[in-house]
Amino acid sequence: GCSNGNSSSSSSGTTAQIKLKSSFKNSAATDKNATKNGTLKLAEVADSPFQGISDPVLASNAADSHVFSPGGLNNLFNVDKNYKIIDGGLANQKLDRKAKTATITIRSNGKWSNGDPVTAKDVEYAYEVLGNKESTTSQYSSDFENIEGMAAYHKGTASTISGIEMPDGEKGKKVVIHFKHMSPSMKFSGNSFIWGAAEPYEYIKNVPIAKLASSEQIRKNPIFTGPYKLDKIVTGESTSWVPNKFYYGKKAQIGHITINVVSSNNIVKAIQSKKYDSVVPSASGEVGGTSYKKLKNLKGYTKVGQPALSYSYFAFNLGHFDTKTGKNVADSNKKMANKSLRQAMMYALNVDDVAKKFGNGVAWRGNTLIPPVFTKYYDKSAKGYSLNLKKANKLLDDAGYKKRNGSKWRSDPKGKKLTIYFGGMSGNSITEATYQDYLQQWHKVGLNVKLYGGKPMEMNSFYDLLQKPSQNKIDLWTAAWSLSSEPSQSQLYGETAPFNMGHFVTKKNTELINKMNDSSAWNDKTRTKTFKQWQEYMNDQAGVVPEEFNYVWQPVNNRVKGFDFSPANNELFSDLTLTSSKLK
Amino acid sequence: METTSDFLNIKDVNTAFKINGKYYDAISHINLTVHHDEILAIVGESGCGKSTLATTIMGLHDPSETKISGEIDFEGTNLLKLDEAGYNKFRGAKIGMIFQDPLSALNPLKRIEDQISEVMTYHTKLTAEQKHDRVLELLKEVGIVDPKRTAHQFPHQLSGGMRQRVIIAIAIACKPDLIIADEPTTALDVTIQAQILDVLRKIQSENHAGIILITHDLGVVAETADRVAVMYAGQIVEEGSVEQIFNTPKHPYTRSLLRSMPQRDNQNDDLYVIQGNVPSLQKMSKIGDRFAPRIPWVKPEEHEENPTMHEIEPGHEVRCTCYKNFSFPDQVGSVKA
Amino acid sequence: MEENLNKHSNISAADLDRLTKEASEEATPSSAKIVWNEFKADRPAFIALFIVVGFILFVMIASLFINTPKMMETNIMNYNISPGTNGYTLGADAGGRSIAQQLIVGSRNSIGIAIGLTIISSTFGICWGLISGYFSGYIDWGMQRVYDFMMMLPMTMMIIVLVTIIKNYNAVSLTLIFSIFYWEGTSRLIRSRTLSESEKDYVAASKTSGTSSLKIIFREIMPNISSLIIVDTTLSFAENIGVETGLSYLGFGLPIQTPSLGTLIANANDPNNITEYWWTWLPAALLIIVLCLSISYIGQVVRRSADASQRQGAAEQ
Amino acid sequence: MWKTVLRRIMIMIPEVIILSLLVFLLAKAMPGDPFTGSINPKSDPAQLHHLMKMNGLYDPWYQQYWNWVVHLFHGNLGNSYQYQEPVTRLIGSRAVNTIWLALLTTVLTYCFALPMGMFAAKHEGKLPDNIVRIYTYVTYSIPFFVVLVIGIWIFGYVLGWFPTTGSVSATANPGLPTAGSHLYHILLPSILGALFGTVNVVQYLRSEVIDAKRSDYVRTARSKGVPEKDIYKHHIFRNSLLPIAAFAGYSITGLLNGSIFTETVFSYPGMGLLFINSINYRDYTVITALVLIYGILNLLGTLLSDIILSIVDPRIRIE
Amino acid sequence: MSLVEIKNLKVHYPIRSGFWNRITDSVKAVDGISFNIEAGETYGLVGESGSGKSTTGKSVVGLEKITSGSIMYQGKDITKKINRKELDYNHDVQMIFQDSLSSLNPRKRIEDIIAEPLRNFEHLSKDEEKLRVLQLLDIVGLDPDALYKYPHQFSGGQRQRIGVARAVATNPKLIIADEPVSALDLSVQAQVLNFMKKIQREFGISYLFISHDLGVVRHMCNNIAIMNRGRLVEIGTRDDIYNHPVHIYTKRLLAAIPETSVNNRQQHRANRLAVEEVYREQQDKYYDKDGKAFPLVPISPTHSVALPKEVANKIIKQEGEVKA
Ligand SMILES: Nc1ncnc2c1ncn2[C@@H]1O[C@H](COP(=O)(O)OP(=O)(O)OP(=O)(O)O)[C@@H](O)[C@H]1O
Ligand SMILES: Nc1ncnc2c1ncn2[C@@H]1O[C@H](COP(=O)(O)OP(=O)(O)OP(=O)(O)O)[C@@H](O)[C@H]1O
Ligand SMILES: [Mg+2]
Ligand SMILES: [Mg+2]
Repeated sequence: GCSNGNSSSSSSGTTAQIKLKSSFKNSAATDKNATKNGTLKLAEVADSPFQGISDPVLASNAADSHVFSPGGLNNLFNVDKNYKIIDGGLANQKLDRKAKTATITIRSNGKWSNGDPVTAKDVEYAYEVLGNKESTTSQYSSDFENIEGMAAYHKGTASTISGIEMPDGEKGKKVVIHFKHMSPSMKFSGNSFIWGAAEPYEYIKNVPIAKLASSEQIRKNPIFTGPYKLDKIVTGESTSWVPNKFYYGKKAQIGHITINVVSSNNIVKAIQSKKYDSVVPSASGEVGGTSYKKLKNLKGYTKVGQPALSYSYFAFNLGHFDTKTGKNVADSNKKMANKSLRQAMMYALNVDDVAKKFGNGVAWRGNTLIPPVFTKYYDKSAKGYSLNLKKANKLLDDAGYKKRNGSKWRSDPKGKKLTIYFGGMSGNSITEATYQDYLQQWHKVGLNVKLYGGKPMEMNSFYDLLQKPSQNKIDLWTAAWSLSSEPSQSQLYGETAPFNMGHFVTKKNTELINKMNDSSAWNDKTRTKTFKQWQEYMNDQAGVVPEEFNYVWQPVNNRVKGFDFSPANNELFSDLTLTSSKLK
Repeated sequence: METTSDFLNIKDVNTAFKINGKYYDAISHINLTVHHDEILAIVGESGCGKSTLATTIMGLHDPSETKISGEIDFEGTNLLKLDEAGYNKFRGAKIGMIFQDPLSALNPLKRIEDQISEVMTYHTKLTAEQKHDRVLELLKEVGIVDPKRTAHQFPHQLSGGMRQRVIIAIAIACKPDLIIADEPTTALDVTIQAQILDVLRKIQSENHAGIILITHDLGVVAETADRVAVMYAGQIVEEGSVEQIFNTPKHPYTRSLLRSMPQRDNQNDDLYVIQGNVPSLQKMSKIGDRFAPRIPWVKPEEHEENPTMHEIEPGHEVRCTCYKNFSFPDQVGSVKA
Repeated sequence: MEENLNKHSNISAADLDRLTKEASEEATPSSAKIVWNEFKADRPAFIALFIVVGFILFVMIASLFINTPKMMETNIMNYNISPGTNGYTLGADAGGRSIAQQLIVGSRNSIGIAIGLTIISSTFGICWGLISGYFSGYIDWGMQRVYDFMMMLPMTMMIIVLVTIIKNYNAVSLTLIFSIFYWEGTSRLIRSRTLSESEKDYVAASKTSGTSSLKIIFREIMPNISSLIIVDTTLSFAENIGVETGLSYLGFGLPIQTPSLGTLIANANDPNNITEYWWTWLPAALLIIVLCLSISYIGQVVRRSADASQRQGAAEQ
Repeated sequence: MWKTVLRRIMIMIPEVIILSLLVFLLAKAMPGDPFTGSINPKSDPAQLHHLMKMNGLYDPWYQQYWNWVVHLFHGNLGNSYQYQEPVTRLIGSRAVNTIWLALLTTVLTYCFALPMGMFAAKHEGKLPDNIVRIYTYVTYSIPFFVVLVIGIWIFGYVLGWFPTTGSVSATANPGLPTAGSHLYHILLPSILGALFGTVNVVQYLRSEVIDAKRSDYVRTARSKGVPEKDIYKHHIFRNSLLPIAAFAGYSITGLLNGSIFTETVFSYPGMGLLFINSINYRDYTVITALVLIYGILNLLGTLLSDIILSIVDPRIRIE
Repeated sequence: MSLVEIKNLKVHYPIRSGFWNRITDSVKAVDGISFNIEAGETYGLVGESGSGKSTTGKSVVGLEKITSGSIMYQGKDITKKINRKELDYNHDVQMIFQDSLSSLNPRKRIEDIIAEPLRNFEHLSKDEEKLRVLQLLDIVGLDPDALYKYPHQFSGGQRQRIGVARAVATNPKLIIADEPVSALDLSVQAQVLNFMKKIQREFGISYLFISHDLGVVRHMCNNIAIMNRGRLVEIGTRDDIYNHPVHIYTKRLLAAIPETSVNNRQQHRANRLAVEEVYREQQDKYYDKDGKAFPLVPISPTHSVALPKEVANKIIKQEGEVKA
């Protein structure tokens, strides 16, 4: 999944004020008849019609992966609660550090929903689609060139990927991938080296890869490997599903599942008027914190939730991107280069209050850059930045940011006027209210912070500006990331990461980030330690500071039984049954 | 059928319009009779109530905006007592009407044939075919050269004269006894005017209808009418045969009108000008001679207090007594204009 | 020439003052006065006029006493506070900002935009229509092609595209963008009336009197379509208030920091606000309705009085 | 007549070209690019650049425009960046929805407006007329989207009578049920749109009828002895309805404008909603195509009106 | 030298059609007419509706774009705009319109209406101008209190007199009167006609008097031109036209005038029908193949008729015989 960052999350205290379970173990008995003949109605919250690209390689939008989720998204691997790949899924994976290979073995009864077996070629073909020069995917990244021969294939100089081997032939069940070097992140789902899904080669082989995204096979009649198969699709609006009898795992029980797109403006009303059993279960969160307040007391629904993969953050503009070397460079003469200034600004904020007010308990102040969903790596003890005006003032005073010549505002240590431009994307009224609140807080410590352009920016313009190799218009901003289930930080804050839009680079940071994936990281304990160290370092440096964490939560109608959307549940859709034919 | 029986008797008719909540008489105390086989011309200046009289006979006034009193006796029926449906039995069937503006009087979106046959639909039991034949017949009767083609055309495709002929065709479609023609030729050229008047006269003699011809053109009256009623400010001031009116006009107004016409014999003289203006409805005096203000040199005592019609010879009636010693100032030479 | 006249006229220079005075005593009231009388006679219209003028004045004056940046500061503790509490007469919005104050400033902004838009688009549209209607030939042909083109433009879409292009647009640039598109209707109306007006003989008379084209257009023809202009302007004023609102609703109008009736109504974007926090949008919606109703009512009265004077003219002819 | 139509169409061509160039340039001038929105930690900016290059987005504008025009002549409006689908197909599927919505709205508009306008005019100045006039005042004054929002809230959510999203139910069986479901989905937005769209028609019809009532040909009809109700039927209504027919074409502009709001509120996947989405995603090809299509539809609307009018009115019938 | 000499004047209105909207045809509103207006005389232009009378009149004042031909005034062709400017032509030539209401700007007070030409041509002080307007009102017989009234507050005759006042304000040499009385009632018509004659006597103005009412024309004009389908069919003095009409069209027109002499109306009618009959029969003789009237041929010093040469010669001979 991905988020365009537009949904700046909203938020609460140092930790969540509520505790939600990730499952709803309904005590009512399953109504066999209702389950067999009934329809589970799910909503997909999206403000635009979904695009309808069922192929996970080509999809670029969360809505697509959501509306096709009952089909299982052709996922190869089962995971545990830390998103670590475990055996038991459609395929198992074995890493060989010495030989620098990953071996993927497909289970013998793995079948597509049209009855075709899942073959080695299906696994291999995913890489072909991904790396093809003509491919329209946006999922390809240079990380994949870690696979032998991928670079050549991507350039178009080779017609196959030499590093991917099918020892039992295309129809076999085994795939061996040869890497240039191995990374500990390969153990986790969502890493950027091993693609976690298969492509139905036989079914789509006649479609040129460039045309795949618009082909009938992908749009109209896609096939899947999951518990349900697609029954009908109304482009952009809805999908409906029936049990897939070829599914290798636990058999699906509900006769129909429908997924309808509902706009974010309407979702609360739609749930309140009991049009839907729930929203599509997902890790990125369908209903936000504001809705929680409105839905928490809704009769007939139970709330389930788990910490989100996403978080919002503040980032400072600290350097530029050198397009020649492809590296981020820190500039010591940037306005925000002073660490005390940055810390002071963070101490001046009342994120706790804001989160409490608007987060309704499902959002709270983030205390570190790794969100709590990564139970293993998350540094619970990190303090983060809570409101402390005194400290903020002191920091500023000590660093030489003083009010001079009777001015209302502090000037910089050299005595020059200091105006800081803050950037944020437009969103709902709460987003904007929050920005105003932040500005007020900064004004309280005497910092002349202004909203860049006088108002929140439209998303496109915002990223357009931030992605320039060098910009001096916005000094700090707030936005949000949705993380992959593999929490390596190199793509966000690494020295060469183009998404490191604040250009925060230090030796220590580079070192720590590299360490997250070097050979030492094969040892889970070491890796955990590295993560903790990095979090501590980042918090101290305040180059990028977390704003809020939040729960992914959703209301589930009480007629639904067996709902559990924790990552460790690999049979989410198969488990579901209904206890009555009507919504409760 | 040489009856001269009067089939239309208008007795003491008043029509008042509501203007700003008050009623004002547009025509007052009109008495008129129309006979078969005659053309009765009504002349008078613009605004004197000619059209009002016509539409009163046709019952075309909005009852909520007008007040009508008196009696219009048409072949034994008092038209003013009829309801809408009753009136419709007469309109189109027994009374036909011809309007002034031939373009706007025809429905622009209907073919000529439909507009003519419509009137037959309501008053005859003719079949569609018969109606079609009758339409062609009528068009021929009013002098249209190519009836077939014309029947199929729309009003805008016809010239003014042709349109007026079509309207006449509509008016005579059901052979009415009475045809009211309200300024049928004002919008037309002289040559066409002459033709239209010929058609009217022909129809009158063929159908033995009575025609009320409303006009302000004295020449038309002189050429066409059998009898003439001269109206001034809502009243009839003089009535008589054409000869009586043109040869021995009595009422000062009639005489003034005739004198103000450019004629062969006054080519180089100034024309006579009637002083003052026709009073507007609201300013019309209720009592006394309405024409008196325009002949100020006539002494008040020569006027009647409540002018009535005086029959001075058979069929020739004049309102008020002021006609008796009337002479124009320049002829007297004493009164300054 | 002068002797010529003097010879034939009994009036000499000495009589001038007396006669002028006599004439002015008999003078007919001007059309402005007729309209005013019409208003005085029509009570609801008078009330509507009173509401509109009074409201605009109130808003203009009251907003002077409101510190807008201060007003727009968030006070998150008063998030969506309901009317009547904490001294918020009309409650507060999600930012804890007083709705009442925003209404005042917002009305000023919205009315300002509407007035600006009306002035710019009407002035331009009227001139364009007059010129295009008066002149025939290539000028008119060219100007009509522009109409055709404008007619083709999908307005809302074009405005949205333009709004997204201009990075830091504000009330002024927004007004200008709107103006690009909203002159056309007025202009067409004016043109067709000008066309028929130009055919009247008084225009020919002016031409033969040696009056220049521009003078004929603006001094002769324009006063004759003034009632149309007034009516159209009032109606488009009412309409223009709605223009900005709709775009704000779609998210392409004024930024929230610049309160307007549009941004306030945009609160209704969220269905929850519709029911739960109705005070965030309903007063603005009602205000627009009342305002637009009043203005269009005034437009009707003006139209009627214009008609009446025509009727009066017709009756006396 | 067809000659005239053809000529009108020929005149349209330069207008469409100017519009296309204008829109193309404006779209390009918008900040951001089609891939700005898809940044997330997993996507590789290098790949995004690769995609940009592949799609020719780094070419100079005239090159891009030229390519676009060349493709256009092959009936190819390009690919949507967001939907990765040919624009023609994408818009085609949305256009169907918008057209149905517009069609029903138009039908309902006339269903509401005709009786209203005629009734009001027939009873000019009386109670029914005043009611209709108040109705038109009010609908004229309330912004359209407010009506939509209140409508969907009351009838969609509180009363639950109508669906609130989408164009068809996901579970409807093929055939009649699907068609029914489509109809059901556009009913509420159409009714709301129609309530709104009536204003112009009602006002126009009312004044037409009043004019017709006072016209000379109606007086002629009266003098023919045509009963009052037939006068209304054959003369007044007929004559005032004909010009109304031409409104259908002109109303296209209004419908298209309205579709942007209606589809947004009802999450109805038509062209209007597609436009708003495409704006947010900088989907140039779609934006350009939509503006162009709307422009051409506007043109065709006026053309249609003129044709209807010329067919219906013998006075301006083009020979 | 005549005051105005019109030579072979043509005014064609283009009809555009076809694919490229090109001029495919034209309405020949005025199709080659020539006549001269002498100073101080009233020249009558008569013809049925649509025959091109107004177009001719408008061309003479310069309101119409001329297709070809010339209109000479003081030795210059005033169909050219520069010459009009140079001569201050509109100062010397004015127009009175048929519809008095529409020719007076309803939004202007009488003072401004009458003063309009003064403001354009003579630069008077405010008082002078007012005095002049008052004098003009006096001349046309209106009270000074008309000064601040609007056109609709006057009767048709009064309005027409205001139109005249405006026309004479600049003391013009020629006034084009396009059906100045057709819209008026008899009594009012008389008033205006008298008045126009009076002005002419006093100021020595020439009129081009356009009308379709032959009675009025006879009353007003010394010289008359009969127009038919854009061409002249007969010109001559009043006597020539009314007493010795030659062209069939003229005869027909004259015969159609209703007579007020009731006593011989039968006779008049019979006469008219006879003329009508002749007209129907002989029509072709008087028009060429295209239905156009022939060029004018003088049959006496004052009298010209549109006839083929031979016919004209025959008539001239006959006349000569009669005289002899
Ligand atoms: N519907 C009406 N409401 C009020 N006044 C009316 C109405 N119809 C006519 N009048 C007035 O009644 C008077 C007589 O009008 P009418 O039309 O009968 O005159 P007319 O003799 O036919 O004049 P014209 O020769 O101009 O046709 C006029 O003063 C006119 O203004
Ligand atoms: N602007 C124009 N465009 C096209 N044709 C015109 C135009 N003006 C006049 N005509 C045509 O020119 C011819 C002469 O018109 P004109 O107005 O001169 O006639 P007229 O003799 O004054 O008629 P009337 O007695 O009706 O006033 C008519 O056939 C008319 O249709
Ligand atoms: Mg009349
Ligand atoms: Mg004319």
